[in-house]
Order: sequence, then C-alpha cells, then structure tokens
Amino acid sequence: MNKPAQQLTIWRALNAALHDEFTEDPSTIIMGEDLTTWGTGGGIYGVTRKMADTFGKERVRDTPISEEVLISAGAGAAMAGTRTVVEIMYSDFMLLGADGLINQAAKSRYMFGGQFATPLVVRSNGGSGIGKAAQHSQSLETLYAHIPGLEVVVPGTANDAYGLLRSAIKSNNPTIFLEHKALYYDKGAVTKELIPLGQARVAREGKDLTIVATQLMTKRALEAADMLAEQGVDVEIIDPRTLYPFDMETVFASVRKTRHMLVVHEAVRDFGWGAEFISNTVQECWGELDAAPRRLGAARAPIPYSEELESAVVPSAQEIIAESLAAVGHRKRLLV
Amino acid sequence: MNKPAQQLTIWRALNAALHDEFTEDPSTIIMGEDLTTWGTGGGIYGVTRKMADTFGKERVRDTPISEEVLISAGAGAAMAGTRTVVEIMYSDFMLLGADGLINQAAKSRYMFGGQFATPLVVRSNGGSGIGKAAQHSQSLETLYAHIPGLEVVVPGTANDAYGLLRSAIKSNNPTIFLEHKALYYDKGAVTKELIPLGQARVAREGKDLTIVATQLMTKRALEAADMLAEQGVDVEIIDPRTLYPFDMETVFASVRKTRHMLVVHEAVRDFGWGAEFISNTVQECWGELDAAPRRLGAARAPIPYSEELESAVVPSAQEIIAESLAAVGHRKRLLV
Amino acid sequence: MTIETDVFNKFDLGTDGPSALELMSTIREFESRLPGYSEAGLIRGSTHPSVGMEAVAVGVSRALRDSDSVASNHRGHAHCLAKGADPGRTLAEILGRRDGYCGGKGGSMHIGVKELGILGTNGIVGAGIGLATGAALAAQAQGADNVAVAYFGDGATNQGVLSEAFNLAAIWNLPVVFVCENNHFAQSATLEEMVAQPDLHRRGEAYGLPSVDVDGMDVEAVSNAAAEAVHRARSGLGPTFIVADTYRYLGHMAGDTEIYRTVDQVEQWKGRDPINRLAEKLLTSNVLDQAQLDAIAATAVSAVDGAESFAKSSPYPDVSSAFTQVSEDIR
Amino acid sequence: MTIETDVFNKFDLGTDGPSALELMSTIREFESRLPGYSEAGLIRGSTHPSVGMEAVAVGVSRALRDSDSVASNHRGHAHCLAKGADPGRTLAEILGRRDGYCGGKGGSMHIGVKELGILGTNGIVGAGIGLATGAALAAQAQGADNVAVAYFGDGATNQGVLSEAFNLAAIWNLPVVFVCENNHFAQSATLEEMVAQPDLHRRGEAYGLPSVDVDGMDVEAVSNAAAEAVHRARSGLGPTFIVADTYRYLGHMAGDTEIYRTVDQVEQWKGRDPINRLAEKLLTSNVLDQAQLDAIAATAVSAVDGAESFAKSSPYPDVSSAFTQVSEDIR
Ligand SMILES: Cc1ncc(C[n+]2csc(CCOP(=O)(O)OP(=O)(O)O)c2C)c(N)n1
Ligand SMILES: Cc1ncc(C[n+]2csc(CCOP(=O)(O)OP(=O)(O)O)c2C)c(N)n1
Ligand SMILES: [Mg+2]
Ligand SMILES: [Mg+2]
Repeated sequence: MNKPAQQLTIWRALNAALHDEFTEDPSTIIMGEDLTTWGTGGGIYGVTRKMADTFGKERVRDTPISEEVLISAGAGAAMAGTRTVVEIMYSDFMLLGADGLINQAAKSRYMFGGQFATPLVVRSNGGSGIGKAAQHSQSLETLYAHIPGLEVVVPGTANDAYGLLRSAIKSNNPTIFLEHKALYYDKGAVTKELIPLGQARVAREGKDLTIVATQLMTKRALEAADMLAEQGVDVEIIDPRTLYPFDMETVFASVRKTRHMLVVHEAVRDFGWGAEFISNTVQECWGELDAAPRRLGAARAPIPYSEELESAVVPSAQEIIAESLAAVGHRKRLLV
Repeated sequence: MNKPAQQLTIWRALNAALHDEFTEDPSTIIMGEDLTTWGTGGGIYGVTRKMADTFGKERVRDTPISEEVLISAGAGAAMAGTRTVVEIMYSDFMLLGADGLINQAAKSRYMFGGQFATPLVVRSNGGSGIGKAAQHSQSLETLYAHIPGLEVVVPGTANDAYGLLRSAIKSNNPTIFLEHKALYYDKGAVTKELIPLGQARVAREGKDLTIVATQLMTKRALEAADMLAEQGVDVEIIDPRTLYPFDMETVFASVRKTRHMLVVHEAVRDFGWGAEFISNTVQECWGELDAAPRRLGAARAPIPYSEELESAVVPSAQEIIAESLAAVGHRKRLLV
Repeated sequence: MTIETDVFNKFDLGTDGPSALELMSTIREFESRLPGYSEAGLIRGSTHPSVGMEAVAVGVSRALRDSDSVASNHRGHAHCLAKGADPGRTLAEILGRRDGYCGGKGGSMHIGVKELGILGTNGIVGAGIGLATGAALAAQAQGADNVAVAYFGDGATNQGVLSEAFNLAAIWNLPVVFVCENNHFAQSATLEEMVAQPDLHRRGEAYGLPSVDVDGMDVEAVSNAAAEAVHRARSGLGPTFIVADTYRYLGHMAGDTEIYRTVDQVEQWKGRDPINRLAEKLLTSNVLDQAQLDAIAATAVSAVDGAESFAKSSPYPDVSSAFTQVSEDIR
Repeated sequence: MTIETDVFNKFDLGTDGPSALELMSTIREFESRLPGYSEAGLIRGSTHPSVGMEAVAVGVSRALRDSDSVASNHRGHAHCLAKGADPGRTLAEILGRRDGYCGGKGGSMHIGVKELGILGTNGIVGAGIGLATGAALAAQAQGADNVAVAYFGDGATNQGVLSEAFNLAAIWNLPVVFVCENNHFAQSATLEEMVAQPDLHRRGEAYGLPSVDVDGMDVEAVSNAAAEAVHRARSGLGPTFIVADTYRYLGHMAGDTEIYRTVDQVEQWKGRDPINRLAEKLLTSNVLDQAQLDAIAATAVSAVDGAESFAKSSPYPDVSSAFTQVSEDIR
C-alpha cells in the first residue's frame, strides 16, 4: 500500500531519497565538498543533511577541493563494486572531472567488453536565476547526453527528484544527476516511489501544441500555458526528465495529437538538446506536423551577473508565449 | 597575384600555415607534448616540423604531460596578449583542460565586459579509423560548438586546413581546431589563401539532395555521390568547415534548391551537431522540403578497437547511399 | 651574468608604512560593508569578503607594476584594490552596475581590469593559477620583464592544476609568484582535515620552487617576501611559492553559519590583526602620531563612502548588453 | 592496536626467485614480439612494449591477491600478466580477437580483467591513478582488506590528478600503493627537461605519503618495497609512493625513431638487465643450475608460442558486438 504523498521541497525530497537509498543499500557511499560541515550540516543546498549522523563518516565524506580525483576515484570505486555518489557543488565544476566522466566512467562497460558495471552518480546543480554568474550557472546537460555510456537526469519536481535519484543510484550505469539551483525550495507532493529513467512525464495535457521542457522551463511553460489557454491555445507539456535514456515515444504521441511543437530549454539554444528532440520528431512525424517545430534556449552568451541581464539571456514565460503562438501559426496575436 | 596552387598533404599544409603565420606575427607561440623531439622532429603527425629550428625554443615549446595547465596557461598567455597555439596530442585529452576552455577562455571576453581578447587556438585531432580505440578516436566537436565564446573548426582538405588554421590563429577568439587523424596524409591543391571562419564550402554541386558533412564524412559522401549519380540522384555536398561560426545560409540555399537534406557526421548521432543543422533548416525552409531531413552519425557507443567493429560504428559510404535514397524517397532502390 | 638576488626593494616603515596602512584600511572598510549590501539585496549570488587578510594583497602588490599580471580567486576584491583598482568601479561591478569594470556582467567573482593586468577574480577554485602561469609565459616569450602573480587559498592547493603549474613554471623558469593565502579554511573545511602534510611550502619544493612561509598578518613580512620573489622573477630567476599564514574574520560568504569554528578562535586571530599591528608600529616608531592614524582611518572610510555612493548611483546596465561581447566580430 | 609494519613477506630467492624469473621471462618474450605483430599488420593503433621494465610489475604483483585492484596505463601488458592475466587472452585482446579479455573492443590500451581486479590498462596518461584511488576507497568503505595499486610513468607524475590522489589517499589513509615506473622518458620527452626536481619521491612526501626510491631493475628490491607498502595498506596504515628506477629498451611504440636518446644509453641500461641479474643470482647462490635456467627460458618461449597461436586462431568478433554493452539494459 502506498503511503500518502507528503509535501516536500526539492532539497528535502533529494535528502529523503539519499536516506532511503543508503538505508536500503549498505554498499552506497557519498562524497563531496562541505557535505557535513556547511550550513546546518548538509552541504551547500542541504541535500546531505544528517547523512553523516545516520550513516557515519566512512560512507559520507567531506572532501578536499579536488574535483578531478573525486570523479575519477568515484568511477574507480564504482568499478570496484561500491555504489558511489559524488556531489559536485556546482555543475560547472564537473568540467574539471571531464576525463573521469567521459573517457573513463562512460566507457568502462563497453571498452572492457561488458565486464564492469560503474554505478556512479555525479550529483550537482545547473541553471541560472540567482545571480551566481558565468561560472556557477551553466546548463551543460547536453554535453553529457551526447556521450555514449552516460545517463542524464534533470528532475524538475520534488516527486521526480525523489524517484529519479533513487533510480539513478540503483542504476548500474554512470549517471549525471543535475538538480536546478533555483528550484531547491520548490514544494510538491512526493509519493516516494521509484521513477524509472527514460520515462517522460506529461506535465499538462492539451491538444494544440506540444511543449517539451525541463526544470525551470517546465515551470515557465506551465505559466505560459495558462495565459495561452486564455487565447485559445491548449498546450500539452512534456517533461522528458531524463535526456538519456530519452523517451521520444511520449513526445511523438503528443505531437501526433497536437501537430505543433516547441522545445524550451535553459541550455544554450545552439547545439542544445532541443535540436535532437526536433530532429527525431521531424523524421518520425513528418506529414503529421502542421508547422515547423520551434526552439527556445539560452542566448549564445555566458550567464551574466546583473539581474536583468541574467533574465534576458534565458527564455521567459513571455518568450514562451510568443514562440508558442509562432509555433501554432498565430503570429499576429503575438504578445509583448 | 596568386601563386599557383601546390599539391600538399594535410599535415604539410598545416605545417606551412604555422610557418607562414609565425613568420608574419612574432607574437605567436606554440606548445605541446613531443613537438620537437618525436618522429623526425615535428610532433606526433609532423605538423610542427622544423618549427623549433626556425622560430626557436622560446616560441616552440615541448611540454610535460599536463593538459590542464597547458590549456589554462594558454588562455592566460592569450589574455596577456600572446597569440597562443596549444597542440593537444589527441582531442580526447582536451577534456583534461575543459575548465580552461569552457569556464575560462570561452567566457573571458564576455565576463569582463569586452576588455580582453583571448587569441588561443587549441589544435588537436579527432576522428577514428586507424585503430586507436575508445580514448583516442572521439569526435567531440559538438561539445565545443555548444559553448558560447568558442569557435570550432573542422577542416577536411589541405586547402581548408591551411587557410582556416591561419584564420584561427589570427582570430581574437578562442578556437578549437580539430584536424582528422585519418586525413593527415590526404593530398590536395593548396592556394595558400586565408579562409574566413564561418564560410561553408560547396564540395559538390547537385540538384536532388543536400548532404551536409565534414572531414572523413565529406570524403565518403563524395564517394557515395558518384554511385548515387549512377542511380539518377544528383547530390550537392556542403562542408560547413566551421561549426561555429556556422554558415546556415549556404545550407538553406542548397536545400531550397534540392528540397532534400541529409546530415552525416562522425560524431555520435545522438545530440550531435547534425541535429542543429536540421532544426535550423526545418524552421527556415519549412514548406520548401519535400521530405523529412535525415541524419547519420556514429552509433551510441565508444569507438571499439577491432577493425570491423570500428568501421561498423561510423557511417560508411554504403550507409550514406542508403540514407540518401531514403532522404529522397527512393526507399525501394536501397543498395546493400 | 650575476644577479644580485638580495637587492630588492625592502619595506621601509617610514615611506611604505603609511600608504600600506591606508590601503589596508580602505580594503577593510570596503570588505566589511559587503555583508550589509548582501542583506540589503544589493548583491546577488555570492561575495567573499577578505576582512583580516588585508596584509597579503597589500604586501604583495607593493612590488608590482601596472604591466604585471595578477590572477585572483573568488575572494579577490583585495587583490584588485591593492593592484590599483578603483573602489568605486570595483564596487559597481559587485553591485552589477553599468560603471563596474565589466559593465555588471561579471560580478564579484569575475572582476577583470585589463589596464591593470588583473586577469580576473575567478569562480573556479584554482583556475587563476593556470592563467597567471600563462601570463608569465607571455611575458617571457615576449621578452618583457613583467611578472605574474597567482593568488589562491589553502583549499586551492588541493587542485591538481597547482602541481602542474608549479612544474611548468619551474622547468621554464617562468616569472610567476604563487601566493597561497592560507586562512586555514576552505569554505567549511579545515586545513587539518584536508591535508596530511600541513607544511604547504613543501609542495612547492617538491616541484623545484623556492618556497617560503610568511606571516600573512604582517604586511612588512609579506611585502619583503613578495618583493624578493618578484625581483627574482623579473631578473629571470624563475618562480617562487609564498605561503602566507592568515585568517578571515567573517564567514566564507553571506549566510555562513560558521559551525566549523569557534568564536574564540576568531578572537585569537584578531589579536594578530595586521592593521592594528602596523598602526602600533608606526606609532611606536614615531612615523605617525595618533592624529595621523585617525586621519588615515577617516580617509579610508571616506574613500569607501565615495565608492559606495558612486556605485549605488550607477545605473543598471542596458539589457541589450547581455547579448554583446561574446566573441569579436560575432554578435 | 600495534601493527608490526616490518612483518611483511620478504622476497626469498629460493622460493620466489624461480617463479619471478619465469614470469619476467614470459613478459619479456611476450612484449618483444609486439613490434613484429605491428609490422605484420596484426596490431592496429598503438602498442607500448615494456621490455626492460619487467622487474617492476613482477616485483609489485608478488604481494597482491586476486581481489586486490590494479589500475594500469598505456604500457600495461606486464601489469596484467604479472597480476595473473592469461597471455593468450591478453594477446587476443591486443590483436582485436573475440577471445580477448574485452572481446576485441578494448585493444592494448584498454585491457580490463574483472576477476583479477584489473581496472584496465588506460589510454589517458594519469587516469589510472584516480581509478586505483577509488578502488582503495571502495575497499576501505566496505571494510575489506583489499588494496589497490596504480602504475604510471614518470611522465604521468606531471598530471595534476596525481597530486590530488596523493592528498586524498593521505588524508583518508587509503589502502593504495602508487607505483611510478620512472623510465626517464615520456614518449620522446626526457625526465631532465620535464621536471625541475628529479627526486620524484619528494612529490609523495610533500603530500604526506611515505615515499621510497627503489632500483626498478632489481626484482628483489621492488618486491620488498612493494610488499612492505602493500602490508601497510592492508593493515590500515595508508598509502605509499614507490618510485622505481627503470628503462625501456624498445621505442615508445612502433615507428619510434628514437632521436631523443643514444644507442649507448640503451646499451648501458641493458647492463642492469633485471632478468640477467636475477638469473645470475640464482646461479651463483645455487638455487638453479644452468640447465634449469635454460628450461625456464624455454618455458617462457613456449608459453608465448601458445599464447600466440591461441590469439591468432581466435576469430575476429562479430560485428554486431560493436553495438552492445554500452550501458546496462540499454542497447
Ligand atoms: C572548482 C571549485 N570547487 C568548489 C568551489 C566552491 N568553493 C568556492 S570557495 C571554496 C573554498 C575555497 O577555499 P580556499 O581556496 O582556501 O579560499 P578561501 O575561501 O579560504 O579564501 C569552495 C569550496 C568552487 N568555486 N570551485
Ligand atoms: C592525457 C594524455 N596525454 C598524452 C598522451 C600521449 N602519450 C601516451 S604515452 C605518453 C608518454 C607517457 O610517459 P610515461 O608516463 O613516463 O610512461 P612511459 O610511456 O614512459 O611508460 C604520452 C605523452 C596520452 N595518452 N594521454
Ligand atoms: Mg582558505
Ligand atoms: Mg616514462
């Protein structure tokens, strides 16, 4: 029997997922900077709160500032049979461990002919919106989605955060788990059920336009959808939740119904993951689309510091509305 | 007056570009592993041959195996006014310097409000085909094309190699210059003219299908085109040559003529740069396409070692033919 | 060629003391106001004040010229101000204003000043180390006698790039000075838990660099060590590693609960305060009298008052600027 | 708890000598044939033979169990064979055959053997260091008394990850032994030009690791140093750094012009040949007579003959395997 859903913030949902998974599986460890000594003892956004008290300092480790070895040692520990979670304080810093992720962990199963599993989760946060500027605000999920052997998870709700983090830790593949720094305090109902990787979520049903979006952009798309409804455009919103494995079937089904498509992501638009979704959809649903699919993504610019500039480079609800109208062909009714 | 074109291999063309640029601009330096002491004294593929003899050990430097600092110091030297070329032996190793490229060099102009130029070129080679296996054969150009502030150059002919390398060194932006390891010994006419970044090349004119391809895939597309011609399909081949800046206009013009499109790259198909080209084209040329654009890219797998396996994961001329026929709708006439 | 390595410009209490005191006092005043700006919502994201650590930046910078380069870290305002950055334009950047050095695009962790050779404060712990090494390489390759300084914390010494930079600088004799501000914490992590060999200078020695420990709460000591290192670098004798023992009085950044240290410890370190120590020395050696000390303190306050009103009255940047300066010739 | 750190299993010429000789001889024979395979087109890409360096892998491995982990580098066949890998399956991998340990997907630079704890030879210089550190972490976290060994060259000591791993292993007391095979070259780069402080063991010391130099051309010396280090690690006393002085007789890889060294230098090092030295010692101490030595040499040759015919007769892998084993549950 399912327990009744609880209302939790995303950081608490993540914290609960860690506690539950660490209780269930004693072969799990977690390490990262300032995990137990910062704030009230739970890392920079609280996600590891009380982990050390509960599971001890052997399994919950504060580390030096050495991202490269943290990630490669995480890969080595995972290959040696320990389910390893590495927390990287901001996902921008994961680039320091790119060799461990891309050249080692991602390839370890394949290169060695399937002998090794590498149950590594690298948890971090991406996204902008809180003034952290160019080196603490990137949305780099596309880079990892392009790498064979990696799984990429981008949860946008508390329930998804819980269910997907547990699945990510259980996965025998290396997984990049990217939280969103502006959403940690968002609340939602959490059922505490596992959510398999590779299953999109229909965040809103509608019949006129399919919007594919993740994390903060899902939220903005939902806002936009309310306003669009008033203008007679009924939007369906698909949150892929994982970029790899990716659930194109849910997108295809939606697009076949709505015949219009818009992808919105906070990652830079150019060469961002939206292009993959569009290319697949165009190839699969050619003849079932009434207009060209459109994309919104961050401008081709680093994330600036000053507030208005930061907002300007990332898609807003207003821009989503405008692009949605363009996507369904209501160019004339464009709001500004 | 132009000098007559010379027939040069790609490595020689690159070597000539370095010599000419270093002669013209004394503020240039180059550094990398085994640059002057390997082979007959020109680095792993000969590209820096006689550079040290001509320009001295101050400007042409053998380095320790320290990719991270090579790239970040390259960025620092460039910010301090020295045009810096860093040779990374294989582009897979550039990941060790991902912070220097993505968090530092790419953002230095923008973050600091336009004060600094960062004339850094990171030269390396990508691509498969010679049995170098999973960690020496990747085609990672898409990762860099996604990063605002970086330029990405992927030359496929001796003439392009020469003209683009000189432009890359002259560029005041950080540039990722990816040669192809299986093409170094390919010969071609070199006019020794600069080629601006951001200009595609029409590698073959045709009227039925636009194939967008780079490097080894351009070669295979040209082979495929000859065979397709026999079947009555007249292929136009566009080699973008630079992924950023990217010349969509040339692609649009071609697609408007042929009404059919196929992108072929050696990078992994999933989330690869082909999706960007297709998404842009679909949005711009909707209604001018007679069929869904198609993509070919490497399988979602690391590059395996054994020869037949290596060939299998990368698009072949046969696969290009098959996809071309699918793209133009001749599914029945598919060759195997 | 013989190079007189001991002929460097020693700190002179009479001539260098008053200006060092004023600069440290200005930095102290500047940095002390930051938490208030954060609380008032004037600063977004993170800002890392260096109150308590003033002697390091001020001591090091005495030996530097405008044409020398400095690569800093997340706790970098002092490095900028000591190198000559204008407090008003620096603060304007921290507040995200148009008149900030970077037009508000950078913020606290990305303050660069090209004409002063400031290659930026930096949001990536350890990253400035590579940039400074590169600036030193540029100077050497161009035959200029400029030097470069990398400032970084004890926490950054655990980033691999430092060992790579040490080695590269040592084999090439690069004109770079590596300055570690060892304030004993990396965010909430203590040095004792994060290293097994706390004599950090041994890391420099292991790669062949002359490496010295210096009292980072004594501007004179820092200044002399830095002047010698800079002199060596400028003379073609290569890199030096300086480890300055110091302490930050405030939290790592706004919102720091500081559960990782005791109030006692903070108070003990305040007993070694670099500003008080220099002021006392100037007083007891009769370089300055109390009135002059008070005047210097007042000057510092009014300099920061000026900076504050300049910064606060600077407008926010035009939104269109968000889309420019990504690449040259490419919008 | 007192731990007797001097109670480790010392190399005994009588019992350990003959098997070490045989293993070194097999590795020598195995590696010596590689250039021929490259020339014959049987090996694609790069292969890096370790002829001359046999004493290191053989000496280190005596102290290891199957459940211990080893992370190797590009010059890694000896590390695998010494850890117990079958020469036939190892060679089959190098030749890209179905019966290779990785089904021909890996090749020379990616040979992993899970049941022997071999976390792979590695194409990225320095990368094995992090993997071994992680395997040691896994052992410690699981409360197992397994240890991990990282093998890497002198060139790899300039990769930043080594300093990070040293520090992490030291503060956590990880059961890992870092083994540097200092063969004085990194591809064509000489150690003298690439480091300013050639006493590489100082790098370990700077991070708090017990660090020793050992004659890497003497299997007994390596073996004892490694046994002590492994014993320390297994007993919970933490990491050790061993620098083994050695030399490779062949070029870095097929096609190496070797313009960076003299024939004389190579010949000099051959005078310290680890196989000859051990053979002589066994002879003079009457452990083995000449006939027995000859028999060992012959056994090595026939073992490699067997491996060669096994590998050559193994079919190439099925093309469909190129698309499998990327991820679990995901084709
Ligand atoms: C690569 C990277 N890792 C982690 C962080 C988060 N972080 C910012 S400052 C800091 C502590 C730095 O300590 P230290 O180098 O000693 O400098 P201090 O703050 O003490 O001046 C950390 C962990 C970061 N910005 N960059
Ligand atoms: C990160 C990285 N950089 C460069 C190379 C190219 N490379 C392969 S082996 C080698 C030399 C390694 O020297 P060392 O570590 O001393 O090992 P040795 O070959 O001497 O055994 C180089 C530069 C690589 N494979 N990986
Ligand atoms: Mg510190
Ligand atoms: Mg070596």
